[in-house]
Amino acid sequence: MDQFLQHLVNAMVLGGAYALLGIGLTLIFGIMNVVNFTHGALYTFGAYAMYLASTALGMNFFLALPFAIVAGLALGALLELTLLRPLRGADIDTTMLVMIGAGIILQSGTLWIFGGVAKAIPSPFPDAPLQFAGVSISWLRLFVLLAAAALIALAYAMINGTRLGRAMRATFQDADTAALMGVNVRLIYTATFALGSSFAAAAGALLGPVYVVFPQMGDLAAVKAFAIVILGGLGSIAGATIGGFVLALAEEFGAGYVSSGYRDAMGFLIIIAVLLMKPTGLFARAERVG
Amino acid sequence: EETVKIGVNQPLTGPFAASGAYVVNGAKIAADEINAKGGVLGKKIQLVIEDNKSNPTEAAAVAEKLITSDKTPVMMGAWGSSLTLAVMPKLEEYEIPMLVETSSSGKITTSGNPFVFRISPPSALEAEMFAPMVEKLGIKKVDFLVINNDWGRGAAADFGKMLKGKGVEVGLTETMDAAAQDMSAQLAKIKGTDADTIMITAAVDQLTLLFKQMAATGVKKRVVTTGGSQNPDQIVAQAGSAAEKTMHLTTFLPWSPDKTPDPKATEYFLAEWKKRGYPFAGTTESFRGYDGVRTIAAAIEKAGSVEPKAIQKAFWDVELTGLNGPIKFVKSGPEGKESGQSKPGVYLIEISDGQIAEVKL
Amino acid sequence: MLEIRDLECGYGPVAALKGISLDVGEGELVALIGANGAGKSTTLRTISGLVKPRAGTIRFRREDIAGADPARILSLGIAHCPEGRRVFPYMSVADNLAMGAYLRKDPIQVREDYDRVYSDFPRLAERRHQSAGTLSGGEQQMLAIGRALMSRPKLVMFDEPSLGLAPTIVEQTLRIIKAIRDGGATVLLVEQNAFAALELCDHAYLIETGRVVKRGLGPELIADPHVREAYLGG
Amino acid sequence: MTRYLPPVVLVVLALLPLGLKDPYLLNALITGGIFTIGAISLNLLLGYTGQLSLGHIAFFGIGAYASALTALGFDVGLFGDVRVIHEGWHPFIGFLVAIVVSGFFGYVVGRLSFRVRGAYFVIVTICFAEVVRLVALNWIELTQGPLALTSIPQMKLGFPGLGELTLRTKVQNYYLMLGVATLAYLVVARLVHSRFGRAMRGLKENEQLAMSVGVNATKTLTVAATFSAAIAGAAGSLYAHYFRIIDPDVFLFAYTVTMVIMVVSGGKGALAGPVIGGLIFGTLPVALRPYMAPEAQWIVYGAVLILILFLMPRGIAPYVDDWFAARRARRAHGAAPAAKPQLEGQR
Amino acid sequence: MSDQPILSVEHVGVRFGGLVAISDLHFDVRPGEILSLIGPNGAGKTTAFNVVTGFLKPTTGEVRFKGASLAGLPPNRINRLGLARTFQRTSVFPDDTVLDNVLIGLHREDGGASLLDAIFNLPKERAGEAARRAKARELIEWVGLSARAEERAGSLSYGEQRLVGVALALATDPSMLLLDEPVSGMNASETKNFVRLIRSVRDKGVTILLVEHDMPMVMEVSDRIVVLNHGKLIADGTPAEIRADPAVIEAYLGKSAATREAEREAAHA
Ligand SMILES: Nc1ncnc2c1ncn2[C@@H]1O[C@H](COP(=O)(O)OP(=O)(O)OP(=O)(O)O)[C@@H](O)[C@H]1O
Ligand SMILES: Nc1ncnc2c1ncn2[C@@H]1O[C@H](COP(=O)(O)OP(=O)(O)OP(=O)(O)O)[C@@H](O)[C@H]1O
Ligand SMILES: [Mg+2]
Ligand SMILES: [Mg+2]
Repeated sequence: MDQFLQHLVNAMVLGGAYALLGIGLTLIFGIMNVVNFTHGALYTFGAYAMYLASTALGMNFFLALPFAIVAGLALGALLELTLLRPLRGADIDTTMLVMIGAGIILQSGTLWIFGGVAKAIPSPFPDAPLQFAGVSISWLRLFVLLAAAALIALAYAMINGTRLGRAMRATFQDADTAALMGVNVRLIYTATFALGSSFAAAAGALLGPVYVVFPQMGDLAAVKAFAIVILGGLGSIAGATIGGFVLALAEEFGAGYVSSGYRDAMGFLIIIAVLLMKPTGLFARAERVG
Repeated sequence: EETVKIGVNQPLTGPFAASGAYVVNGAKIAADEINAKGGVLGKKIQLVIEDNKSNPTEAAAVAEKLITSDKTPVMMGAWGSSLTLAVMPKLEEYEIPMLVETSSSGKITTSGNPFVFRISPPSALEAEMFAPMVEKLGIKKVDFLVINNDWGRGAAADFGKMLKGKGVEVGLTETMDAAAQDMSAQLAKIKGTDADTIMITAAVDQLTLLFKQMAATGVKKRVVTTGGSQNPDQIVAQAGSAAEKTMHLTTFLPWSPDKTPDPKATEYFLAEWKKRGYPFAGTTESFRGYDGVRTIAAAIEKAGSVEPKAIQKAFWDVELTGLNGPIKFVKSGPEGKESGQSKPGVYLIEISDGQIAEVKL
Repeated sequence: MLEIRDLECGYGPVAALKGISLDVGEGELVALIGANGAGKSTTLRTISGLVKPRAGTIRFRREDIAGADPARILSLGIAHCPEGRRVFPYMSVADNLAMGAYLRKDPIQVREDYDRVYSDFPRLAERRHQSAGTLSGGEQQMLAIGRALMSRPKLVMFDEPSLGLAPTIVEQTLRIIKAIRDGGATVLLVEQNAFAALELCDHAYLIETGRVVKRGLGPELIADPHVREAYLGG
Repeated sequence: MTRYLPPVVLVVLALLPLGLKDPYLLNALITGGIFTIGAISLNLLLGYTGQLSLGHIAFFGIGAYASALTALGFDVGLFGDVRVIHEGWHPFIGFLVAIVVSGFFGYVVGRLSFRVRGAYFVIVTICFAEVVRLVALNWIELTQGPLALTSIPQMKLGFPGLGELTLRTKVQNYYLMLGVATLAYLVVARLVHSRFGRAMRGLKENEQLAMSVGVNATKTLTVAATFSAAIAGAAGSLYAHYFRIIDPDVFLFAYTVTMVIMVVSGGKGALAGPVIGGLIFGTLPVALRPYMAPEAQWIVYGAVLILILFLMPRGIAPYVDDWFAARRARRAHGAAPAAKPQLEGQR
Repeated sequence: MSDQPILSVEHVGVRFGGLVAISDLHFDVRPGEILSLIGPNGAGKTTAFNVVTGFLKPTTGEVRFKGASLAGLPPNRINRLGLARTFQRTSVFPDDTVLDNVLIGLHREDGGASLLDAIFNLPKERAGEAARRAKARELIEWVGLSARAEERAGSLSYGEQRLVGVALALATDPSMLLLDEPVSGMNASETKNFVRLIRSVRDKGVTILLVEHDMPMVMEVSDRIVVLNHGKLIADGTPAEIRADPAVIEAYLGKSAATREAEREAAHA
């Protein structure tokens, strides 16, 4: 029973982080329709920004976090302006490949600058975990869960409740018509990509201190982010959130009660199963024929 | 000016980039040291360093390039077992010997490739060296947590066999993906067993994460890590108090140079390492590159020529004291096609109050 | 109000407009008629900035707007209800209407306009939370018309508004268009239902293969034998 | 003109080993060629049905394992006391088995996953590849897991008794690769130019409309997936017998990315696309190696990729086509200035 | 004309969540007739088409074609039975030329060639291909798009794309054709041509079910009309009966339209 609860708590913490990762991607992949292969690199970037801010720049942990998020926003905007804007209207596979190229460059650049050795980000929380009912959870992870929850709520409110969010959705459903409504379509493109990037960076900045920071840390994160977005249904913030938790639960309990060698396979099998039963993810958009 | 070329096939990009770079840096120190003393056979050593991108296909391609384009008569490589195994058919094809500095898969020296000479211990050897310590530590029951590749799986199998032979109970064998960052599920499972010791095989980054996550999930058991890629200093720096009282089987003791088999060489190496501005933490990885090149140089010297055939033969006669003990190859694998395996020293160290010290039993 | 001279544009190597000139006076209702592929939609798209002109001028209240950004053109007061009911499929009816009022900063009047659209098209009121993409063809068309009106334009361009609408709703739509003109706004109308358009308009242009071939008052064109033959079905 | 290009390229490639004695370059060409075959197979799915398989390496890897295990033999326990024991067979049979087994998996994946399209299909394929990799990693009795399958025999051609040829040299392996690549190219070419290819294009552009005119979506996509997987399996078999060692790393995601890069940069949906992309991105790493640090090589690799797509967003092959078309048009105009004016309207 | 209906819609109901799009819809189409299905926007006409052609599963009821139930058949199978449709929303294969569009429609005309014939490009396949091309040209000529055959379908104007849609549906050689607002976006003259086209299709023995809001056209071309309102059948009869039906005038035609309609009819006569 203790063990079961411990698995559950672990899954909740992990799920929060996964959700955050998924939300950033659902903006870019789900709403903008860009298969963003830099998502992992942006996650890594957020972690390194956090590392730099809290070591080289000597910032306080709670100051370094927004710094890293803003840095992710800036890098996202830069990527959109230089790489995606000139290719607007190009095929989805073309932009995907450009993002693959950018991802390769970012990762190799990180390796070149920082070397391959993993870095640790100091955390201000006590090492000793919080214990209750035979279950332990570290303070840092608790903080990550809360911060992730706050960011998720923010994203949800922004996309579903504001004029900007509405303009975003409109633009990626029909850019020409959105322009006819007076939307500054170029700005929306840049803003959406930057926002999605900042969420990836936020995930990296939050998880950097939990884990360690190294150039390839984004690879697995990116694959999982894609899986989460798909599981929840494209473009849905709520879907990405739930998808994140579902994946975390599947992995945690798969590893705990089936076999740790197949830990990742559990997550993937769940995804295959869900998609076979509900081919448009958990939160499908309404469609019609004719 | 004519040089003696040594091919170095290491992962400089991709997931293993950090380790590969350390090995290369160690190799460079050795080459410079030898060259400063006049080189081998009166010629300077030239390292031809190539990146295998942590990818087996590339590792084979790199070997091909080193052998055919650069005409290196002998090589060192290729860090991971997958990478080394991928290179091995090339060695047979072109009849070029290779010194294996890091890989631990048993297959490397048992598959009948007479061009392979290994200075790193396969896990069976490591287990054998650890055997006498088992009782002294009072180990009764062990769970394994290993990386899911040949290295981790091999370690779990070989150590498990040794422990069972000594009457120690073996509990769970949990695995984790090489890229995994979150091992909380495995730890929650291990936390619930009655084993007194966890034996872990993983590289330093994952160990750091594991120790932090063990502290967070409240796992409090004896920890012994194996595999020689632990890099205890990095662990101390990054895992902090979470790494307290963890024990590590290592093949090199840079923390107490005076206790190494060749203190003078160790000190020289450490000083040079520091002079070049590399982090101290890298020494437990890089010393293998250093020893590897010194071993190759010794073989060339013995061979008296830079003919691959002669060098291959000469490897069998090499005898030198490496930073972690005597390097001397014994035969391993099917008769007539034996590979060479050297038996390095294995030490148990413990992290205590942020300090690293050898465990005296 | 709107003055277009020698407008040329195209898609890639294809020339769609080969020199269009037309005038729309303040408060007028002007119709464009022509065969499939003549370039009517392209003319509207060029005015609203979706297609960049290759040559020629477009003046709106003396200001040159040729090649300007769609958002800027809208902010000057030109709304465009595009052909083929381009609604935002994954947004609700209400959100689609809200997009029509995107640039407006007068929430109280916007609310009034919502109510007006809903009373013009009661079907939309029933379906305000339905995803626009699942509406029937005609319902989508109503939504597109309503959305164009949400910006309170000075000049509104309709591209085949009666497309796919039931006869009663067509009439309703034509009434609305007339009411807009009567309310002081200007209308530029593209209609395949040429008879209705010509009856309704102040004057009309006939476009064939990218050129204006005729201009005249509605009844004049209805009487024109060529027009009767080619567009009114003889 | 473009009609004569493929045979010309083939002749050049066939003559290449005569002038090229450097085994390292030959090795690079063989490996690049093997992955190009994979890319040709991927193009069938991505370029013609519009379905991106980001798990394509699974079929390649399955082919490699199937072929290697057929040639090496194995002994595995299934459930209970049931054991399957297989003695090693002729490697060429392995090659055929690889095609069949991979094709079968392609069929199954196609049947199951074409319920989902677009992005959802992408993820299902990624997941499939991951699951297969984990099986290869953990089913140690069959695959030896991470310990790798070693000593895979070299490919042999011919019939027992009638004289056999073991492909030992690079040149021999090169011609084998070239032969299989040519076959793969031809099969794909015929398939996409037939009415099946039309059905595929229809599905890619407008699925509902295609179904309404009688296109059987599941069947068409499954046929495409089966052929695509079978060709990828053939490539995997070549890989196994050329490298003579495989481990679960053959399922590296990076290899799929390499194939996607070859297809899209060369021009998806163009037959020559993956070949052009394969030639560029198969040889680029080799060309860069001598000149710069490893990290810089990757950066240049990424930059070249971006540059190609900035200049030619549809990939290289369509631009080459356009160029020839434009030249033909210009010539036609030059010869007969009054020739069809509506030609101008063509893109 | 035999009495056996070619298509019968039997008590079909469709719901989307809480919304009833069609309830208990019931009508027959006789072979060789032109039947129009009319009704206000959102009455459920397109939904009915979707049910008949297999794109939607009805919540209740079933559809029979030539006596056989269509329940559970996917759209492509239904098409093969000889039932073709066009879409209300413009629908073409935008990146292919007009000719290739029609060729896609003809993809089932195999001329006896199999997948293997195709892969090895055997004579059967080549003969089949030549036949397909000839037929495609014929169809394009028929709908009047010959001049644009080599153009990308996506670059055609709205009205032209609708004609491509018709050619595509005809390419599958149907015995019954369902047209969803085929003349929307065409002017009166173009509509007239189209009526001629429909008639010639019918004269080849193809039964036609038409949805259209262009009343003059519907009245002119239909043999019979059924009227749908709020998902229910409210009238069924000849054009003259429907035009005079007060329920239909109330729900659909509108009073003024009806009178204008009558006037114009008188003027034409
Ligand atoms: N996106 C496009 N790409 C290429 N050519 C186009 C495009 N859109 C329109 N055209 C071409 O421009 C010409 C004019 O088209 P336009 O849509 O303006 O016609 P229209 O008069 O509105 O016709 P309709 O009554 O059928 O809507 C046509 O020849 C059409 O083929
Ligand atoms: N997928 C769906 N989800 C929800 N509601 C739907 C869906 N499809 C259709 N509807 C609703 O069902 C009703 C019938 O739609 P349908 O498209 O059949 O109308 P129609 O008679 O073709 O109208 P029109 O003449 O405007 O094309 C409409 O009110 C529509 O909003
Ligand atoms: Mg138009
Ligand atoms: Mg409809």
